[in-house]
Amino acid sequence: MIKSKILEELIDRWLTKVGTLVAIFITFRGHNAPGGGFAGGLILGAVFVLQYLAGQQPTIRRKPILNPERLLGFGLLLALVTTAAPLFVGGAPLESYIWSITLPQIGKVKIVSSTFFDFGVFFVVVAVVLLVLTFLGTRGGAISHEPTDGVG
Amino acid sequence: MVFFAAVVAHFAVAVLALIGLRRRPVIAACAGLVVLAGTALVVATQAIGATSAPRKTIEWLPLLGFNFTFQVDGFAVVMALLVSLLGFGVLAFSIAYFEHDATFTRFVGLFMAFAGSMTGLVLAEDLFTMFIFWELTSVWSFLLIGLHDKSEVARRSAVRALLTTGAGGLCMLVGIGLLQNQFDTTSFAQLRDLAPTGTMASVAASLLLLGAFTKSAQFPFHFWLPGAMAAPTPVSAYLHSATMVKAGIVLLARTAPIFGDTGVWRWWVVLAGVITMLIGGWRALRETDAKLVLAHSTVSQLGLLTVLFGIGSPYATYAGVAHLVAHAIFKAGLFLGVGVIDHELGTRDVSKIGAARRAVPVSVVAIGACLLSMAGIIPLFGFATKEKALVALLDAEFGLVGSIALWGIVAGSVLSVAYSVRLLHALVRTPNDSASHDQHHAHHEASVLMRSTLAAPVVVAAVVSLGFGFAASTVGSWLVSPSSALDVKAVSKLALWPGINDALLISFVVIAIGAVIGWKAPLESKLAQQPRGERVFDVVYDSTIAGAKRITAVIQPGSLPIYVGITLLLVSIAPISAAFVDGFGSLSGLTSGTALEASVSIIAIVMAIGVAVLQSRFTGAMFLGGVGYAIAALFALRGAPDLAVTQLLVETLTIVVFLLALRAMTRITTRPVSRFPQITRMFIAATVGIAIPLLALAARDARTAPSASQDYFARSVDEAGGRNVVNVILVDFRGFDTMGEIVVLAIAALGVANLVRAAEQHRRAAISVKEVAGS
Amino acid sequence: MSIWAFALIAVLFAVGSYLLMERSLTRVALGVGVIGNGVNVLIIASGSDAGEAPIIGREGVLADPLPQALVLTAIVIGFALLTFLMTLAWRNWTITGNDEVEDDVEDRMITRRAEQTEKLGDVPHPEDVQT
Amino acid sequence: MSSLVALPILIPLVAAALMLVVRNLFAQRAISFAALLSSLATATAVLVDVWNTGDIAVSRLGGWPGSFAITLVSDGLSSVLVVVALVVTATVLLFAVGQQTPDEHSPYYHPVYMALVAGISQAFLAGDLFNLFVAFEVLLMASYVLLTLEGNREQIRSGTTYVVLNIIESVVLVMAVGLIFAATGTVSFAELPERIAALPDGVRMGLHLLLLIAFGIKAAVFPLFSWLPDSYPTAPSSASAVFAGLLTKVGVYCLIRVQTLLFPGELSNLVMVVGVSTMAIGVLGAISQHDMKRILSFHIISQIGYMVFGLGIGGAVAIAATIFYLIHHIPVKTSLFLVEGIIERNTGSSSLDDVSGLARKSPLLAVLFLIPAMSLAGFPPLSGFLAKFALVRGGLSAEQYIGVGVAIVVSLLTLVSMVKIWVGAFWGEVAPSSLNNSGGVLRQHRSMASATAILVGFTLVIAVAAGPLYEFATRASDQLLDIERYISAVRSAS
Repeated sequence: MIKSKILEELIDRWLTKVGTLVAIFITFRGHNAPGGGFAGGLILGAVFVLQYLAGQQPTIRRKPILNPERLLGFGLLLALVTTAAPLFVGGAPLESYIWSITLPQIGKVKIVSSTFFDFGVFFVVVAVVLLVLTFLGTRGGAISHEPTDGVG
Repeated sequence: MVFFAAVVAHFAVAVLALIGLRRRPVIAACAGLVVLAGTALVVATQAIGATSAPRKTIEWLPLLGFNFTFQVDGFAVVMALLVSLLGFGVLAFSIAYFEHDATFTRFVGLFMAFAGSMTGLVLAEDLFTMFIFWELTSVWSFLLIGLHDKSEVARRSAVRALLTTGAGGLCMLVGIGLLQNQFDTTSFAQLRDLAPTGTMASVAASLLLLGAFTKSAQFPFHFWLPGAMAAPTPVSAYLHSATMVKAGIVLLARTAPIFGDTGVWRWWVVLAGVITMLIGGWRALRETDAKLVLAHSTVSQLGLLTVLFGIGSPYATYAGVAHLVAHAIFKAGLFLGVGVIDHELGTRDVSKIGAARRAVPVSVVAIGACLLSMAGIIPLFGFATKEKALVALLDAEFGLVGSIALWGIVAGSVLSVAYSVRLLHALVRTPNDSASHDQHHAHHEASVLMRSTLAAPVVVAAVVSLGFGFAASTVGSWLVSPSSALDVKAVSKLALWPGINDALLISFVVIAIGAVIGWKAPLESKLAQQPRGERVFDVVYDSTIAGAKRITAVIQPGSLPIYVGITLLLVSIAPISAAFVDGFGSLSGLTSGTALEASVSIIAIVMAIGVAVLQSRFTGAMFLGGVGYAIAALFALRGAPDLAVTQLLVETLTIVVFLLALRAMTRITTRPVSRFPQITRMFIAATVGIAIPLLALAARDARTAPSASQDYFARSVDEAGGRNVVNVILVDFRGFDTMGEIVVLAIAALGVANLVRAAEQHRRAAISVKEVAGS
Repeated sequence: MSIWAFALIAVLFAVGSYLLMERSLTRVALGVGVIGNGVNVLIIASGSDAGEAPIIGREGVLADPLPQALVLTAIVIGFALLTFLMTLAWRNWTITGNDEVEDDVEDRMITRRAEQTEKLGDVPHPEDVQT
Repeated sequence: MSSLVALPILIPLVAAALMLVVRNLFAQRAISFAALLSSLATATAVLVDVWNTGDIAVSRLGGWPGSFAITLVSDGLSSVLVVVALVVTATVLLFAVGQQTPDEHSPYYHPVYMALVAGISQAFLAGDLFNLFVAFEVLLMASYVLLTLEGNREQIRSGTTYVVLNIIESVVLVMAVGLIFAATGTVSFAELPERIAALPDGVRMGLHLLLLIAFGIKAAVFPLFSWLPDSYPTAPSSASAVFAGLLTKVGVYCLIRVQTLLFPGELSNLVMVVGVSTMAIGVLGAISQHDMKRILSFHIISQIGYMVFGLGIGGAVAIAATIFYLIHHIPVKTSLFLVEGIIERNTGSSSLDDVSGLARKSPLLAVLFLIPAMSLAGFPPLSGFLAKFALVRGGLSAEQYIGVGVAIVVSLLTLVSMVKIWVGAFWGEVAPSSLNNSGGVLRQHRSMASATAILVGFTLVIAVAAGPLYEFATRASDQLLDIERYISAVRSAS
């Protein structure tokens, strides 16, 4: 693993922050330009991979990410709720709604309901990367070949 | 409908016995007695004074013509009465017989289920309805033969019986299907009116006959019946002599008027019947177990009935009905009688049963009467019926078949007199060693009540045999309605003394010869081998299993690479066959492509070959990543930036996954040897590699319709609010795909987590085992 | 479809198939990766002509977005499969010490049994029937 | 009604997501049951509506008109299969909870199981080829995890076989979908029939064969079945019961769609030959085995052969018979595996060498086995008999005598192997290994037993209600053959 202090600092200070911002940006702009929840999630995932390779726990702003299984559930729920919500107002599943909101100073902003869906995707992808790193990486790495396979 | 209710009542008692009254089988048995007596009463009262035969259809699956149709005509009444009255007697007998036997619960339940099925069978006015009850009786018979399932013999005999009758049932099913297909009905009456002829009808008739022959143990399926004697005596007496084995006869009786004149029919029934009669008679003469003597005699008598019902002349049918009744009565009496002796002496060996004279004198006298009826000795009922059979066959004009039938029956009758007399001889003779009697007697210290319960049904059977003999003409008039239900012309009468005629003379000769043979026949003679039919069955069974194993061994080698190879080969066949149909794939659709595309593709190709050629797993993973990156570039070149980005990121993650997994798997150095020859694998790989892109090219060239993307372009901005159409498709137009995709991703991650957890748990378990072992 | 795409598809499918018939699970996983890439290229190459990115407002002929969307889904699913497969290989290693696929035990047994005919055994004569 | 169509997919998925957040075992069980029962309620509502009106219910995802976006289509066949699938999965869940090992062993059991259910429902409802592929992936991925739930040596070995072969299936399927898009420009079921019919013969046949191979692997037809008997027997019995009952049937369902909607009546001789050889080879495998789970696994293959045979015959009568067969077979097979699960739980073995005398020990268990076993062997008046006879009649009226002959022989051999299990496991001396708990076998596992009893009862209901059910199958089969109706239903639905 990478043991250099400088590198660690570099990853910690810059890569994480920049990466997170880029990921969110990519996710947001997806509807109109290349990008979207997938790409965004994968970029943040790549940041965590780098952190992992640097021998750190995946974190944002030095705080451990909440339990990746919960994050996974949350992402799925977000996507599903966006999918199912229109049913409650008599629409079809996944039907999208476009709201135009005028914000002070920024002006007219178009919000498409399917953006929430994209965010769900984003969280799922991030959670999956975290799960793989935690389990196959950290926990799996601690297990070696069992010579006594009578138990298995 | 009251009959249907009666059938249902049987099953209700069966369920009650098996589930509700498991601890009190005697109460269940009493309930069964009530139901059986009630059914007999209902049938009898309905029959008396009935001018027409009540008929009832219960719809089940009308679209396929599956309905329950019952008709209570004369024949059905006789059969139903036999079923319920004999059932009553046998069940009463069994209460004492099973006194100390834990299987009595099961017996009562299965017995009642059987009686219900049999009642349904005889009341059926429709092939399909009959078939349902037919198969049910097979199942109950299987379970009853195996009642004492700890005995290996019982288990095997049960299996033989079920598979044989099951096979016949399936043939019958096809026959029914053929008839239904052609004539759109399975009702006996309607089929009779349609008078089917032609090849289809012959095939259908033959298939039905196969069903009847297996069920009624006709040659060459006669072997299962003696084996079925592994069942307790009440089962043998009821199912395998008086009722179930008559099912085939009932089918013959019902279908002979339909198919009697289709060419093959008569030959089939006469040959099978005569051969069965002779084989059964011969074996009955040689067996040393009294119960098996009876079993083989049953086979032989069933042969006689097959000929009588199958040949299709009115008199023969009448004689058949009469003999069927006679046989049911004396054979049930005989089986129960042997059961009494067995219960008393603990043996059924014909050389020892003479001791029964002192132990159970009343029963022995009754058995003797039944034996005389079986031998056809005046004045018992068996005489009158067998006499009628001879007369009927002497009168019939069927040419060669008729003569075979007649002389076959004469020969068979000699044998049946002989084996009856042999048993009689065994009973009156003083046995060599009477020691066994006292020994067993101690074990069977049955109460007087129980003893008389055991003896009563036997005595009743004997008395009825005798009484019906003296009242032959009255009984004969009762039988007119049943036989004319089968064939309107089958009106005749019975007499105790028919006057001197050809038939009587033949009878005297038959009795004289038979008596001499029977008296002289050795009682100890032992048949060394297992019956040939059983052996044939076992050989067929064993070799089927062995053959199946051989085939399975080839087809299911258990090796994953082989399965993969077969699958891939098949995949390549799809495009190849397409090329054969359309002429070989034209490469004219290929363009040269840009230089950039070419170089990226070549990099990808080289990397891919590297993955295959390089042996190190680690390097392989790196090269796979290289392939992925090159393809990402290719996507970017083709106007797919989203794809390129995703591919790039996913490929990176893939490498990480490979690294994580391979990092742990350090010590693998050996290169596993495939069971596939290298050359085969290369051949399959090359075939797939060439075939697939050819199909892709052909598919590409076949496109004429516009892409569905037109709609996406048209609606993306205004209605979905996005300009990046790919993304809009992913989150909106086809968002449901994405939904599924993230679920797949999530589940895969859970799968990874689960496997790692499993590994941790196993490791912990292994460690604790070690600690325990260490301490 | 260009000749390069054609050749690439052919090689990816051939190499992928070759690797899939291996006994080593890691190699099988590599095969899955290669053949998965082959399928993706196949769909893009046969499903649409090359063009500009399908973003409304761009100049020129836009590529068909639908195959791209399909392949995007396929890529992610492929990743999920590979990840699971590699974990399976790893778990296999923790048990057996290698990543080979073993043959099915029961099938081998049937193969062995097929060589010696299995008899029901001598069936006793029904004389010794107990009632 | 169309708003309800998607719910049997969405409700289980929401439940799965919730259960990743809520990790309490009892809460998970409650959520699972609630999700399955509410899905069942909605699916039943759709079924009743489809039954009464004879219409095809269409749900358009995203609310887009026409057929360019994804649609979920619930016609007669789909709606009834979704209901049957939910009944079976709900009862098996009851069994699994009673068995306790799976969900206590892994916190992921419930979410993954829900995903499996969603995938199955989606596969039955998909009105779009690519969406069908995605549904397949969902159910396959879930099945990979369930199959290797305990992660022991046996499961890993057999799981590998299963995973690799099914990945190949996925590759073939997605390739076929891609090529079909290349040739036609669409993946919607409503657009495909017309465009496929216009393709040149060779391309059409190539694409058809690819789809048949992909779904043939899933349905486990000859010669693509080998993965099945090597993998199902080692799965946890609650998982293998669902796999045995449902997953292969998803493959059969897809084959039905391919043969009736996409490539109507094409290559039917091939399909028929495949069906006949599948039933024969499957049953030969079954009678060679000594292990109950393996016998039952080979029987899945054999029974699939019957359905594929019926499909190959084609025409309204045979397809109605196939549908009926499909419906009947799902609960029958599942309940047999559940009985086997109870036996294994009690005796620790599924080998006929180790187990015997169970009928004496637990008569009720014997009944629970005997009913589905005899149904499988085609004994009247059970549902299996009706299904088999309907197929035989279809074969006879199409004059496919060889096929019918094989079907009959196979039926007898099915009886042979069922009897083998019965004689081996239920008759004979009570084996010492099964003596370890002296109480009643079923009393200790009430919910396992009641789950099994519910399914056996369900098979009896199918037999009793065969009249209306067969009528429904006939109507569903007419619907399948009326392609125009399907197309216009999807295109014009609001």
